[in-house]
Amino acid sequence: MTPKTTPMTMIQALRSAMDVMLARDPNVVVYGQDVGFFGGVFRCTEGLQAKYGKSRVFDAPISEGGIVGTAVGMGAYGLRPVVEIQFADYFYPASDQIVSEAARLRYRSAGDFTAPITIRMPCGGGIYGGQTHSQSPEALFTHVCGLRTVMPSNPYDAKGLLIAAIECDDPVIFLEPKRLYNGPFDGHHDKPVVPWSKHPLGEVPEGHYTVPLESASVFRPGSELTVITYGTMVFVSEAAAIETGIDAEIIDLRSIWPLDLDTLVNSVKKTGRCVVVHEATRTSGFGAELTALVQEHCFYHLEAPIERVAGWDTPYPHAQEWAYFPGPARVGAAFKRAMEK
Amino acid sequence: MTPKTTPMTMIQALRSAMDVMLARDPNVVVYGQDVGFFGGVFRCTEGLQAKYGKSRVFDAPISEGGIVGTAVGMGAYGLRPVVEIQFADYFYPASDQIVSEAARLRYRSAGDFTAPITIRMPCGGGIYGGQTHSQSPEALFTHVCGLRTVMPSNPYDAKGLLIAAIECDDPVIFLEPKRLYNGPFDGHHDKPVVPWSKHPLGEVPEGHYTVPLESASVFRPGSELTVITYGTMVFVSEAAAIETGIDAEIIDLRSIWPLDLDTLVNSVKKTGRCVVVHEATRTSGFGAELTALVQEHCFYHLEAPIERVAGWDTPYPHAQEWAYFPGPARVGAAFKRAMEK
Amino acid sequence: MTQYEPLRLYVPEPTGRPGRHTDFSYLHLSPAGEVRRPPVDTQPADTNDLAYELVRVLDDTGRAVGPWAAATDPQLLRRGLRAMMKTRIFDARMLIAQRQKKMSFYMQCLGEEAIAVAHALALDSGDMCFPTYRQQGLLLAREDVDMVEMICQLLSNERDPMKGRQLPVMYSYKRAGFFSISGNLATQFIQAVGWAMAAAIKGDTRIASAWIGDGATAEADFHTALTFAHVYRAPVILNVVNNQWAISTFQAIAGGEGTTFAARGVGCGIASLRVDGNDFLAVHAATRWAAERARRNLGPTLIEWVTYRAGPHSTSDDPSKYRPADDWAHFPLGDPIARLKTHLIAIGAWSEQEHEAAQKELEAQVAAAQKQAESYGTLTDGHMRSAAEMFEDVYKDMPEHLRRQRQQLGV
Amino acid sequence: MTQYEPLRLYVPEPTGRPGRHTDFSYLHLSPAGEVRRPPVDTQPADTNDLAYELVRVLDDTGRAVGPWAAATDPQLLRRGLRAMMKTRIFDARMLIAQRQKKMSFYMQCLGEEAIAVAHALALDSGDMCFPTYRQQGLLLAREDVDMVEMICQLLSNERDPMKGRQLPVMYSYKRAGFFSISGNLATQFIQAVGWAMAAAIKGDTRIASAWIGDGATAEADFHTALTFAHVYRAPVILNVVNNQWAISTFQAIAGGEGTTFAARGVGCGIASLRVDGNDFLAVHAATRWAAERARRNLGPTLIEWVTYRAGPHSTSDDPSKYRPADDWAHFPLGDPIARLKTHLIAIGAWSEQEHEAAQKELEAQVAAAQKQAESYGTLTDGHMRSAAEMFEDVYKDMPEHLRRQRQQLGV
Ligand SMILES: Cc1ncc(C[n+]2csc(CCOP(=O)(O)OP(=O)(O)O)c2C)c(N)n1
Ligand SMILES: Cc1ncc(C[n+]2csc(CCOP(=O)(O)OP(=O)(O)O)c2C)c(N)n1
Ligand SMILES: [Mg+2]
Ligand SMILES: [Mg+2]
Repeated sequence: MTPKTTPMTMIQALRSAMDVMLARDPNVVVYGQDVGFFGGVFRCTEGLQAKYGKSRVFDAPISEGGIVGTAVGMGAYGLRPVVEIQFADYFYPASDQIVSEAARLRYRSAGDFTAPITIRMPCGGGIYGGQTHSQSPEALFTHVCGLRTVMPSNPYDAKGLLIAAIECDDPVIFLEPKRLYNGPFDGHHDKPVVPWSKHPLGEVPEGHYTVPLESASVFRPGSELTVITYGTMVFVSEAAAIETGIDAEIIDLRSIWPLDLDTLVNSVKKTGRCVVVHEATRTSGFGAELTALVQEHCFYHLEAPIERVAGWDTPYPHAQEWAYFPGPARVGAAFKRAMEK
Repeated sequence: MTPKTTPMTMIQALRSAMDVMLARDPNVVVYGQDVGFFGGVFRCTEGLQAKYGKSRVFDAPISEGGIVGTAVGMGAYGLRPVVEIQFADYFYPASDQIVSEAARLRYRSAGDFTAPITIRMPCGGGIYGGQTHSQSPEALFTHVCGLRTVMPSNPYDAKGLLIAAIECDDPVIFLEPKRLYNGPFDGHHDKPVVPWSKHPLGEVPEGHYTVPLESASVFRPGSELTVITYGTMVFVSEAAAIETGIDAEIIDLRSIWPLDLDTLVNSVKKTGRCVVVHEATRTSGFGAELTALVQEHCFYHLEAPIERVAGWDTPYPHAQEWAYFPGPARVGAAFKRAMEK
Repeated sequence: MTQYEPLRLYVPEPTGRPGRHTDFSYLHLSPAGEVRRPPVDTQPADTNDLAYELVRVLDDTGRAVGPWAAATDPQLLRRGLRAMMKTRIFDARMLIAQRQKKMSFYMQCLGEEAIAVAHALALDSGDMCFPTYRQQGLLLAREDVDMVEMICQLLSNERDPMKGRQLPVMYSYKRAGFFSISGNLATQFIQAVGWAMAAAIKGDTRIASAWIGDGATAEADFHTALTFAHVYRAPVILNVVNNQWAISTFQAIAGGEGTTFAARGVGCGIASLRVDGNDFLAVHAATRWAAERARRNLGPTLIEWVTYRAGPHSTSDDPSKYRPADDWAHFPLGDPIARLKTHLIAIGAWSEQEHEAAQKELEAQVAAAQKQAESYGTLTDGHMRSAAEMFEDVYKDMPEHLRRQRQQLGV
Repeated sequence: MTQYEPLRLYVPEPTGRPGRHTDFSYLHLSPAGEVRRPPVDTQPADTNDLAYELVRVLDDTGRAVGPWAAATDPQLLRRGLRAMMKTRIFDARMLIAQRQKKMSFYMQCLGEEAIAVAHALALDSGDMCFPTYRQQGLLLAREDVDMVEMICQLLSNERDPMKGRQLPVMYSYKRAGFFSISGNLATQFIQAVGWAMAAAIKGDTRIASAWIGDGATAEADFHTALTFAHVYRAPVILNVVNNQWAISTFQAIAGGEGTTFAARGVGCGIASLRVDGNDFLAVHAATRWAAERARRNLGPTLIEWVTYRAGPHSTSDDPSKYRPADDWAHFPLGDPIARLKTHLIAIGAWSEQEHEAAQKELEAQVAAAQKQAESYGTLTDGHMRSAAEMFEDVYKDMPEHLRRQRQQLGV
């Protein structure tokens, strides 16, 4: 019997994941700034406090360090806290607790204590949020061993990955591309927003299911070119493929690190050409690691240099947002360069 | 007339740089944990408080965030603070002030305010310091636009780069490989330590001079293979070159980011082979960016995949330190792999 | 087996919620005029009582009473009243402009105008404020900041002094003693201490003034600021604006229950005051006291300003979801503009007619500024700073890689 | 032109430096027995006086006096004395082993033994401590922690329970209520609050105890811990060990001048005590009081333990460079072991002979444990955990890339 599905936005899918896990596991708690009574500034936790009570779902002081620090302590106790950082741009005060503590606790104590925590954070631009409501800091987390970094691109994956993250015994950084909350945004900011209800990946099972960590999805099969990407850029890459007419195979990493290397290596070996796309700043972005991995594993199959398309190496500007954002035109141009050589 | 030089350890060279700048520029101030009366746990600031007084050189509370935060404020006022983070492993509490503030202040205020600050931090392992006294976090800084990241490998460069950093109007992260403080360590931890007084780069001019930022040095010319590296790994790579007999050209980046791209691109175009070496954890380390840059700029010159040698993707262990450290054997093996194919 | 009950998690709640009135007795108000005014060289630990009381000057009838009532020039008070009115008018118009999509975002300071305005008038020019996004009054109280320029930033148009890079309300006016506002909460609090330390290192006479909201006091930089200010006796005023809310979060979640934000200062060895932030005269007097301490090398002062965030947090917020819709109407410290107006009329330095005339004049002023600013473009009409400028000011000099990227963008 | 003198930067200094005696009057001691003992359900704000006084039980003649002097079982006191002696002997031997290069590093707690030991004996098993590197007394006071295992970690040998991954003194003993020690200061302070919140969420009866040094209170996590503990009334004891020094840095640089670390707690709405940390009875009584508050859902208690770091910071430190060499000899709160010994002898529950015998017995015990541990290897003799283990425990299950790296290393 196939499970019952409902059309959900990404916000509803994330909420549903937390709802399922709060109901299934008494050790799951959810907290963060404004997540309690109000239900979060993006409304991801709306209704959960009323349903599960104030000691399972509650507001936290404006202290990302305190939120993650208490989560580490709760994890050490045996809970599975799911905390929200209001915007990924605000994780920095929690860096020490994330990097020096959550990520290393199992290792340094030889497994005596662990930190099975999930840290949710909306990321990415495209909402005129300026430099402090638009960042995509995933690369920083991938340099920290012990962390898992995940970024879904659609409601189905969002729910399945969030449940997998909550059930995972490692600390998981769960990045949510906020521009995808309400629909599959393809980078054409001047066109009307398409809602998730119009997209097959907006059909989400109601109960418990997981999308396993470390598994990429071939979002769009193709033969001429491999595109490795994640988050919002999945849809932008799709638009670029359609607009350029290039038969690109688009791989949605879903788990950024540790990742599903085989899927991407197999694809590049098949196509011989590769474009890496992300919204984050280019230099030392995760595209650098992807480029390095591909050239290490597929060197003799590559027919052209691997192209990187990314945000410019500047803070995310406010007014020039769309000149900053790596939209379909820039991505498409890279596809063409990768095909020309 | 050539300037008078003196043999100096790296510690003496760094101290000399601060001494020169404290004397030349009344806006230079030096502070950090234990740097005042005591002169720093590595003694880099010894004698400076006695010479320049307590309001130019002073102890700070154990708060990396406060140290960098006050430095940003002092920079906005017009000073040039030079602050010490006792170990690079402890910069995390200052992340928000470094990333969101120092790096972005000029941009977000359109130049109205700037943060001309220098943040010194000893980095790297090899002293049985375990996971919290051994880290090399440079990659994290290179992903943050607005920052400059610098790492000297010898006393001459250390002084010249530190003066350049202090005089620079941008915020500079100044990483000091502590294993090089007293001598050019080549990774053979079981051999006696060679002091800087026995090395030509331990001859340091007494007065003011700079090593320009964004300039790499060809540490060892060669024709068969290009090694791109920095810090301690410069000497480890040299040892590997000698031991393997491979005529490797070793490039010491000195400025990690922004970097001197031409020097490395020219070298790789010449040799056709490239190994990137750093002590930091491999995944999303700066080696990833270097690999990506080289394959982007030298794709058609490359005769073999670019090899990366780096610390393993684990925290820096204590007892297994030398199994973790990418010593001459591991580096040499990569040289051979790069030559074989 | 155990003699103890199970432990329970306590989670604070406001007394009022949509459909349920707030019981404001939690505020612990002191009657106007009753709190002592110690000499400026008082010992920090001796201000403990002041951290729990509430310094107030204006009583319910608009009279200035008690030891904090200074003989303030009515001219200055009239200036203050006009600046508060201007601020409120400015906010109201910009809100409308945001709804008309001329700008992406706006944040008003409705109900909190006295704090920034009276503070600005009590500082010297040359002093440096490190504000949050809710101290536009610091700028609007000054004669030397052009409203047209401010609105150009709000509209992100081609004359935006921040070159389009910042959110609308994140001003920077070094020449007007107004530090660049950060989107990351609290960071400015410790930077202000650094600026003040720099002034002390250089033997300057200018002081710093740091700003933070009740909610943001939970951030690390609040603590580091108190620590560094105390240790080095930095010449800085540490302002905590307790407007009872941090977006949807009541101030008890930031730690306001059973204690005060001012009490944090005393614990850290900093002289501290808790002051009625809707009382223009109290704000002015307390700021003067703190500034005097700073200038006399007596060290920092922390001031908790008790007020109420009358409007939504920002144009993205809807407070009716989490608090009584008419909460402000019941807030016991009232409206700062109405209170100063009553006082000025009571002392014969103002009249209803003058008030009405000022209101009209200021409305016209703001409208004219807006009109002029809009002639340089708005967010949506494409008249914005060029994309090429996006690559500038990342570094002092543009490095090679940014030149290449600019070229790639083709601008 | 200006009426003000130039500003000056104030930088605190200790009164004593090498060659110059310390004036310890800065400590503000209360006479033994003089500080009141409020009921456990006292309001946090009402503990303000206690945050500036010093709770002491043992007077100069070794008598237990005042309201904090509980009728403590002499058996427990003898146990405490022996545990303190064992701790001191353990430290002394390990110091020598470090000088012999059998281990890379060591940190002793000389002079501070009473705090961890009496605390451990006042807690229940199941309670969880979040210690710093200077609370080895918490482990050594217990019967259920094997010294041999501890020394194996110190020696980084093949039986090191931390598998060689941690610095010698960074123990982890979940089963003994001892959280994994971090090299990054202060992080454990907020984690303890999280653990306590978890206990409250689950309706547990176990409480948490958080530890931090005077120096590390300047870190953010001290502040976040106080904030979260206060807001959620977490069942946690917040211990600040003020041993006057943070490596070379005097406690005034951490903010101890003109105030106390206990006073921070009161400001944050937390019941706070300042206690003689070298007085075993005072430590035991204060811990009991705080634990009782936590267990009765009355919320957190902050305790500043006043003591002195008698030894170097670590084996990498030389305190004669920054403080008088004989400073400890003049420290007015004396030596915790000598003081408890005097008391026990005074009440007839101990004698010089018993003391000498205990000393010998404990020395033999520690020596035997060391010998056994050394038989499993030392840092330098190569008997260490395998390099393959280096790749384990990064994640619960080893991901592909770590398998590849382990393979590359050829282990
Ligand atoms: C580090 C950080 N965390 C979270 C936010 C999101 N945020 C913006 S304003 C705000 C509430 C601040 O409340 P308060 O400090 O009381 O100031 P007020 O808005 O009441 O003036 C929050 C949570 C942020 N900007 N920065
Ligand atoms: C985040 C961080 N910053 C700096 C250090 C270096 N460090 C280790 S111990 C120490 C002094 C701590 O002093 P205190 O907190 O008073 O504890 P004590 O050593 O006196 O017990 C310092 C600065 C560190 N370990 N972590
Ligand atoms: Mg507020
Ligand atoms: Mg100490």
